[in-house]
Amino acid sequence: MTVREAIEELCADYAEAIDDGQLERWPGLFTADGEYQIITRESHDAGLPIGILYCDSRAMMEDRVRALRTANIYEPHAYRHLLGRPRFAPDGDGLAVRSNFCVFRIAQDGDTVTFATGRYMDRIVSDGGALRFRSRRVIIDSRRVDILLVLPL
Amino acid sequence: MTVREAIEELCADYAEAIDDGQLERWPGLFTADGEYQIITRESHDAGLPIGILYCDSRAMMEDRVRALRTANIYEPHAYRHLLGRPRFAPDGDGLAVRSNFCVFRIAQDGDTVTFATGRYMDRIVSDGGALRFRSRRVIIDSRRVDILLVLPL
Amino acid sequence: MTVREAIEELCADYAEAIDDGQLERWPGLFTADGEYQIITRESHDAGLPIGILYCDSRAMMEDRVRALRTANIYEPHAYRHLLGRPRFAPDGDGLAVRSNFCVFRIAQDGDTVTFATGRYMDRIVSDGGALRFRSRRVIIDSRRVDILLVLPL
Amino acid sequence: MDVPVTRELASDLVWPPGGVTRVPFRVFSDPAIYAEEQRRLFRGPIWNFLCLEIELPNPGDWRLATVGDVPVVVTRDEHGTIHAMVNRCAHKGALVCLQERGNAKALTCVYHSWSYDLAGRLQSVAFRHGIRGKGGMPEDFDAAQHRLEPLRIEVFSGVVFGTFSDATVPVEDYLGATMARMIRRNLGRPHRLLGMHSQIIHNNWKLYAENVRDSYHATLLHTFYTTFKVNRLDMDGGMLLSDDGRHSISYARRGTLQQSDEYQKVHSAQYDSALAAPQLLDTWTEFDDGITHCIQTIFPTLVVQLTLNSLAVRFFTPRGIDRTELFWIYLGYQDDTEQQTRQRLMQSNLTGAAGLVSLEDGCINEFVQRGTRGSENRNAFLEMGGREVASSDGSRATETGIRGFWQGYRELMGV
Amino acid sequence: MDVPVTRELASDLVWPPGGVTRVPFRVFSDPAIYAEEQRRLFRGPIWNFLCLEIELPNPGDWRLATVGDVPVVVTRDEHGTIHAMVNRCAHKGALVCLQERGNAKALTCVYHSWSYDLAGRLQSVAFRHGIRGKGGMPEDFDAAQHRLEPLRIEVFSGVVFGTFSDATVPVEDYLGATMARMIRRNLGRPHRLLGMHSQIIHNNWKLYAENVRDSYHATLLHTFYTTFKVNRLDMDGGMLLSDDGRHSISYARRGTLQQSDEYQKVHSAQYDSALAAPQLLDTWTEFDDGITHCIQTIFPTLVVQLTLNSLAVRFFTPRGIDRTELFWIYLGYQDDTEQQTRQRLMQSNLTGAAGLVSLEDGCINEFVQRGTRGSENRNAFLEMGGREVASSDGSRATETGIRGFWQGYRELMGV
Amino acid sequence: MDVPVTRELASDLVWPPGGVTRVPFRVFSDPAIYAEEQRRLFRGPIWNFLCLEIELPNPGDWRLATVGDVPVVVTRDEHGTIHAMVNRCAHKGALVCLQERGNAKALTCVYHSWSYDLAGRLQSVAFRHGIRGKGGMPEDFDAAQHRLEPLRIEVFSGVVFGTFSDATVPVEDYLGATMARMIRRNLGRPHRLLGMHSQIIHNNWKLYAENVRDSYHATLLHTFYTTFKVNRLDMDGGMLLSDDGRHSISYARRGTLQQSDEYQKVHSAQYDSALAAPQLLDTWTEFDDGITHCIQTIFPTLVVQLTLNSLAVRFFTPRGIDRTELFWIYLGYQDDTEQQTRQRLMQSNLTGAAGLVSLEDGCINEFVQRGTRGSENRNAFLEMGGREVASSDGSRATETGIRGFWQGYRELMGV
Ligand code: FES
Ligand code: FES
Ligand code: FES
Ligand SMILES: [Fe+3]
Ligand SMILES: [Fe+3]
Ligand SMILES: [Fe+3]
Repeated sequence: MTVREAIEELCADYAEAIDDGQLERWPGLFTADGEYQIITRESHDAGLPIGILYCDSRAMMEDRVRALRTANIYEPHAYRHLLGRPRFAPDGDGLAVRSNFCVFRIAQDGDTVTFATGRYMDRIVSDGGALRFRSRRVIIDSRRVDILLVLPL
Repeated sequence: MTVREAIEELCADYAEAIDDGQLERWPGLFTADGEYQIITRESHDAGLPIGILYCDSRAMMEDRVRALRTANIYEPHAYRHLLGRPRFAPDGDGLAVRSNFCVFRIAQDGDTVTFATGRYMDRIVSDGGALRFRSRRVIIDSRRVDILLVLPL
Repeated sequence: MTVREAIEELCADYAEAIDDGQLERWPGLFTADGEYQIITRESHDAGLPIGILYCDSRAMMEDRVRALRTANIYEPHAYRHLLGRPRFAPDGDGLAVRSNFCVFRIAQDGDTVTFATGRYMDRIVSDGGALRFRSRRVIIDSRRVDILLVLPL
Repeated sequence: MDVPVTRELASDLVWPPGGVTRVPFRVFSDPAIYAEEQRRLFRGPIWNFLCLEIELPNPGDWRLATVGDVPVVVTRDEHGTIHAMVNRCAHKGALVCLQERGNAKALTCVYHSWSYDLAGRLQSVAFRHGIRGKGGMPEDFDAAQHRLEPLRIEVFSGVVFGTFSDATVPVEDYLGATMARMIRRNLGRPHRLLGMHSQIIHNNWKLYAENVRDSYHATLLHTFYTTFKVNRLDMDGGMLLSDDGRHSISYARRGTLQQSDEYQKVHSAQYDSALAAPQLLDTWTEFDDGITHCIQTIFPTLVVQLTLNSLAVRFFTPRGIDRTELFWIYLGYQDDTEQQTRQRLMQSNLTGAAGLVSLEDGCINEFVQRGTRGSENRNAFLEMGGREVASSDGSRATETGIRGFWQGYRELMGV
Repeated sequence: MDVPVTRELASDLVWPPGGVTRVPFRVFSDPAIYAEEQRRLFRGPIWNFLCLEIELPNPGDWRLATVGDVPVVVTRDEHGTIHAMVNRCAHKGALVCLQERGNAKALTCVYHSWSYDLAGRLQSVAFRHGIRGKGGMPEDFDAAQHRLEPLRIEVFSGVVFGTFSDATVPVEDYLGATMARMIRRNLGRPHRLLGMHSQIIHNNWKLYAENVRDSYHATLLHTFYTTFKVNRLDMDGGMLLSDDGRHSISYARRGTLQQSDEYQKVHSAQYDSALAAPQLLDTWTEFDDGITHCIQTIFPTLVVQLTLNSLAVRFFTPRGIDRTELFWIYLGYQDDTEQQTRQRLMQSNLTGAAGLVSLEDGCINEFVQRGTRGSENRNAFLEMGGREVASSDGSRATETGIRGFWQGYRELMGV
Repeated sequence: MDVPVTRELASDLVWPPGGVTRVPFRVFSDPAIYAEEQRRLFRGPIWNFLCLEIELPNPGDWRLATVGDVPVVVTRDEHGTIHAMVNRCAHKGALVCLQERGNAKALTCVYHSWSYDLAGRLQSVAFRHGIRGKGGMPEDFDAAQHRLEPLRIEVFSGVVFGTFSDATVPVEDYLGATMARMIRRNLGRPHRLLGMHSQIIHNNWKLYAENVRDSYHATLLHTFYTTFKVNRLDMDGGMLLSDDGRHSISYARRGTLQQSDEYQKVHSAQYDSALAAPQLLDTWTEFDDGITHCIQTIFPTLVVQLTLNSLAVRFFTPRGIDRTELFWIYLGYQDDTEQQTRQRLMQSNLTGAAGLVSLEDGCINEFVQRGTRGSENRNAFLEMGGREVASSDGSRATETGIRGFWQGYRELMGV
């Protein structure tokens, strides 16, 4: 499998885990010290530190999943990801990868909306034989979120 | 051409045939005993047998095309497919393939809606030198259809 | 890099230049005598010469960019492209390439709409070592444009 | 979309001369009339379809439903009794049940944890006595005064009906003998769910209510019927109406086709193609009355059909003045063989959102919605089959079923 | 979106002092006024643009159109005569023609196969006599009483106009001599279709009606004009109005530019860049009157333009109170050379949804729609060029064309 | 969406018996009431949040804002003075400023280049004297009569407030001593912007106004609070109201938890899990009053919060009758250490659109909007904590804050 294929597999697997509701698989796609942030393009461009969601470790992502399974209250819904072609370049011990995305949100009554569009800015490293995200920065194009954000993008 | 490329070609050709309105080409992308079903994710997950549309053979797909050309009445419209990356694994004498999709519907007045999102669950086999669908199961994320469904997804 | 990869890189780079607002990079992706036209599917199918926007050279594209930077007035907005898989065949001294696209438009208040769907019909040639568009014909599925069209699709 | 209840403009609606043979197009687009329907019709003395009993097999099962604009939840309590109530918390009005289906010992509102039993009676109020004596409800708070607004329900042949009105007569009287008999014929035996989906159609709900009572259009619009001789008006068949005209049965006997000349004029009969895959129409006789096609409407928004071997319940509900959601619920009988289930699957291709003989109904009512725009003060003309509201045995070239619907509508709306 | 016809609230609209120099912003956002316009204005004594005659070259050709909210179909019958009628079946109101364009011997409604000739006269009713004597229409059914609601039409210089009112004067009188002359100049010769597309603009239709009559904004908002000297107010030019003020012509002579100081104050004249691809503006002289830029408006929703060599017809129609669809129809003359067609293609870059000197109009009217939100009881101020409604030869620094529009609007709406 | 100003139907709103302990659901869905609010409330004697002073650091800076439906622009002029005015050109009503933020010497409308100084005074009118003496404004045109409609503004602790009414008392009096003190505590020190985003919630704006004053729901709906003991009603805390009841402070002292039995009944306290990444809740004491959780509401649409170390301003504004935009503005103090900024970043996970203890508010108000559909003539029941409008020291098991909101609302709306 070429590097490109390995990257595309990781990105597709990430989307599949979320779209299928296998959220427990999500933190495992990051390194233990993996970072995850969702931020608006406006704040990203302004260099502001606070976005919409921030995890500084896989453990924090696991807390997120546990919270949304047990504590948080919201109407059932699912995502469907469509991903653009990743573009990548070597970066230190890993790869700097960028790709476009669109996430549709499907409500239980079937209502489907374009929930988020934007780009992923990733650092991907080889971690115990597999590629994993050391950091995934989700830069959404819109300044606003419809209703709420509880499932990772 | 690698297996991946052959699969992606087949999936792209399938979308192109429908988006260009060359529906007569559609049944030919299946084996003679090919199966085609459109079903909601809700019914699929519940294991219910009846979805929205079911064809148990290429002949039945040909009847569908003939019906929509000659018998059925609806306002002219077209689709535009965007496809996700297929993921596949060997499965018996063929391949089990899965991919995400989004279908936009464009009405004659230009009104464009996200008509369907979901995933294809396919069985693809080599049939007379070419890859063909032995079965394509279209699992749409929404429980509902806007207006009607007459062109295949 | 295979021909397919080179084509996909060019198409991805084209989208990235526009989505990132680096419009000055856009004309450079065409040959000096490059053609660019945006036209509705309805007019394209009817073989009408006039579409929505036409440039017969890189210079004309540069005028467009200068006009939208200095002369034209509109509310700030951005695009996000999602591209389908290019399909290509040799064509004279170059390649005839076709791909589907969807462009989302994000307004400054965050409002996100499916601005355009359709297909690119390209002639791509090798020009000074790099692949460039000798012509890109943007055939949009809808007969209508929401608000206005100022950024290239 | 919001429908203000404050506009009493419906009162200025004057029905045109001609009674039920005329319908002012305005009734399909005036928000004031829509709001009035919510109060007078859907909350009035009628039975609304809520769900099927088989959707609530176990104690504690609940399911969401809708009556006009009103969100409803249907439950089966620990004793097996079915209840229905407005899905609106007695405290501040939040939806109490959030999922389409569920099972619970009690219904607890997520906002402030007020909890109700499966009959909708308020059981507990969080912090009712405050915390360590501070805060909480006033001394005179009476839990009995606060419950989920109940609907009266009745289960008939496995169909759960609900009403807001005390004046509504029992379901069997509401249906009348003829209608009750046909429902028993089709749904009286133990049935099971084979599939379901819905459609959003872009028209006022009453246009679909007309459409399903319109035996005149069936073989003209749905040309697949005609072409493949699934159902034609020159088969022996007819339209049966309940005494009050509100409900109807359109039926046909496929065995009795005698081609009539009238069809030579009809576009949809101009060609005759054979199916490459005839298995679509493989059928077996389920009932000895020879009826192979039967579509029954129950006022206002329920349809029960057995077309060939395709057994289904349809329910439609307003989603705004020019939007309607149409639900298709496919059924079989519990003693069906695998082969029979497969044939129901094959024939499900005939109906539903992609149905070879039903997909046109997804757009035809929108065509009326759009065709009448800007003509709100013009009227529809409904004299096919005469001007009466009465059963039309032997012929379905009639609009008697539609006239019957408007007769009922006008009685309830007082127009 | 539905516009109920039942709200007579427009009657409470009181025009502010100042007559046509003031416009209450409320007229752009009040649904009651919108509904009133449908009746009094679009169905009133005016000529509505329907389509171009070249769109109906052959007998049997038909094309959809819209008059306010009303769907219309325009046909050419077997004798070559053009007809227009509401695209609303006389039976139950369905759209009769479904495709934008078509060709047929008769118009048949898909719902119940009622069939009309190309003039809209009812020809046949399916199952009129029932089947084998059962069902069908009452004996006294009179087909002559049922037809597609007709519009009166007139073709002028290849433009098909339609009206609902018997009181509308002939098109030539409606236009007046000046307007008629200019239409003949631009469209009188055989022309052909070079392209078309439309734009959805998010504003009330009247804001665009103002915009196209606003010779004041052209060189200030569309700075490309100024920068590249395509058109400036210091060229010899003016605004011509019809006697009733409803129609207008804004014209300029490019050959006559004498730069005036006023422009030094105008942002849009602050820089002056040259085109890297000057072929955009290669022109040839088509008429010997020296007019190189001419935009003509015909009340209420038609525009005919010849800017340099870009010949086009614009038509806009309401799609709800705050949505308008704007159609661009690009034309050439049948005797154009290939080179001339190519120059029209190049100059088409100036106008349309992506037009270098028109794209701003896609958003500017929305800016007014949004800017006036919450200020419905404030007024626009229209005193540029005085307070009169009269031609302004020699200067386009005037709002006389806009005042003329409102003069006509108020006459028709009775406000 | 357009809200006609012509419907005086709000006048038919009769408040139910029970005063502020009852709220007719209709106020959340009646367009006539929405329109009335624009006039009586948002343009009435109240202080509306416009922006933060730190968003306008330099002379010439401007920023868009919104007061109800009215678009507003806030500027800092060359002397450093802040101004606010309606973003509606005095000419024809176009938006004058198009970008969210900008810097300029003057505000120039793009439509016809009318230009205003940073205080909104009209400075120049393009072609006022026409061109070479032709066209232009009438002689008696008086620029002083035309300006951008101003709002009175006041800056308090770095918050820019604006009002349309001359009757509005000074901000400090509007707030009252208690509210003013808490704002000074949290925003009185130099602060800086750390981040911002917004949420579209699908409910009437007043449901969120209730929600943020609802100390009763916090620990029941937001179970993360309870589970991880961030904030519970059995901590020492209370609800402070301003004398007029319109503003409120809900506060708690985390250090003082004594678990009370009441929680054993509450679902949200049924389990107790530990965080795998406890750094989320690492805090330091910022103030010596021991208050670790404080949410302050300023009538009608402002919230200031300091939860643990998460400092933020929330502002919500109507976007139609059943849509509201909620803005989250995250702040720190200018003298924060890097470590402190990082902890604010970590704790920002608690609030906002994805907040572990706030995301439920994104949907709960929509649940009320939908739950009350078709029940517009029913009422909410607000007797938790009694029937009075008064501070509730020591307990937050009360709806006194919500009653206070409705008291203010009724005064302003005259219902
Ligand atoms: S709204 Fe249900 S408990 Fe408060
Ligand atoms: S509606 Fe046209 S034929 Fe019945
Ligand atoms: S609307 Fe602002 S200058 Fe004319
Ligand atoms: Fe039908
Ligand atoms: Fe213009
Ligand atoms: Fe909350």
